[in-house]
Amino acid sequence: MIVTEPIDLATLLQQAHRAEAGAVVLFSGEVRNNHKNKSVNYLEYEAYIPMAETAMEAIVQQAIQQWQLQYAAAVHRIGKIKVSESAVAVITAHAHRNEAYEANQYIIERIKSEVPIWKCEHYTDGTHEWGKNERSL
Amino acid sequence: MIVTEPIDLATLLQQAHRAEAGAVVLFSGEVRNNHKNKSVNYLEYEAYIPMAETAMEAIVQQAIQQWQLQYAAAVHRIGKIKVSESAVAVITAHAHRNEAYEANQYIIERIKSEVPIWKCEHYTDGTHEWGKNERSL
Amino acid sequence: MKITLVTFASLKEFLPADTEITIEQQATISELRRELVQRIPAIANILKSSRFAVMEALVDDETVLHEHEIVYIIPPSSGG
Amino acid sequence: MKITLVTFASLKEFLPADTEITIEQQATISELRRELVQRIPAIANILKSSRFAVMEALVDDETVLHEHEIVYIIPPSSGG
Repeated sequence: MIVTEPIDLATLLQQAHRAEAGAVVLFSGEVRNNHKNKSVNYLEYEAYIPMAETAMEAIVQQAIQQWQLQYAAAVHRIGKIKVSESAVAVITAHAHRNEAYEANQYIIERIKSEVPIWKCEHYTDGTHEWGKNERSL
Repeated sequence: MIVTEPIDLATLLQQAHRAEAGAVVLFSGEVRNNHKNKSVNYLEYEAYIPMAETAMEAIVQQAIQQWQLQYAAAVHRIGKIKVSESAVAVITAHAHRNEAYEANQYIIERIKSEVPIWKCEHYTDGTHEWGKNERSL
Repeated sequence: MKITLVTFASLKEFLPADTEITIEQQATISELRRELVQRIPAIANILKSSRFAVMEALVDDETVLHEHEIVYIIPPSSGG
Repeated sequence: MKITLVTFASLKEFLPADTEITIEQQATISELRRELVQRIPAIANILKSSRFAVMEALVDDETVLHEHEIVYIIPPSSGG
């Protein structure tokens, strides 16, 4: 899911409890105040929304199948995001903890490398720079 | 920290945001409705509180040093805990996500194997069984 | 024929988000790539690692374009 | 001499949480283990994998016990 408002981690968590799940893992990717030794003012995210939503949902469904998760969800925020705010959140619930961690990491890795969402770092010195993904496509 | 009241995951999360941290990982270990094919009514946890608190704090501090975490905390609840409620929560914040996940898993593994806390499963058929740790000390 | 290009992220700094261009009838994605690099050499690298989409579906280099189509140019993801 | 044993978890079902027992003067943890197994053979296995603590610190098998000491018997953890 793509949202423009702040991500509400507490509500995400509330929705993830399942009677059959012994482990819930939440990942929150947050805006750091520094990047490559430059001081960050804020980030701005842009998405090709319809494809981004489809791609995120497909990744989540794939993880649910692969690990037999009780629950999984992913949310990415776009627009201006301030330092310490959450840009992306992934939540997974599984009977056992190793699977909950593993599936959670799988989802965030694939979101970062495949989903058409782009980050622009705005520095306190007034410059900006579009994010580059280390991995190629 | 050992608590007897429900663990407030939302507040734990709120305390974990750090301007230098790009990743926050929260693990919640929750009571499952089944164990070894038996239907679980509730769990009851007991601790040797002073040693458990000291041990948990030492594990958290060790993880902070080892991974250079921006923040870490662990809470275990004792007493009667109902299905889907959180029995233990671990939260870690780091500049980068791999370290946040790894340190989080490290903390929960050590809590489960070393901290003097014990679980008793109470089944819906009225029987109960004290938890056995698969690993020996 | 005329097609519309939709760009994102750093590509927008070279090619406005919504640009109409004229290319040969029956041009393929691969020919569109070449054409764009000729017009704006600075985007050669980004284009090389970009994917293209039409109607919310990724298309490959051999896909033939049609008049008035809207082509989305999707640079490497940098979300999360 | 008299010492007090504090037990937890499954051990409590064999030995009440707060039990006063009499053992020989200068007995060590290791002698206490043997004494307990003799009295309650059913706890031999749990005791084998249990740790002992006095004054919130773990103690080893050679530690000598003193009159009125409180000894905590800590079975393997099963938290989380």
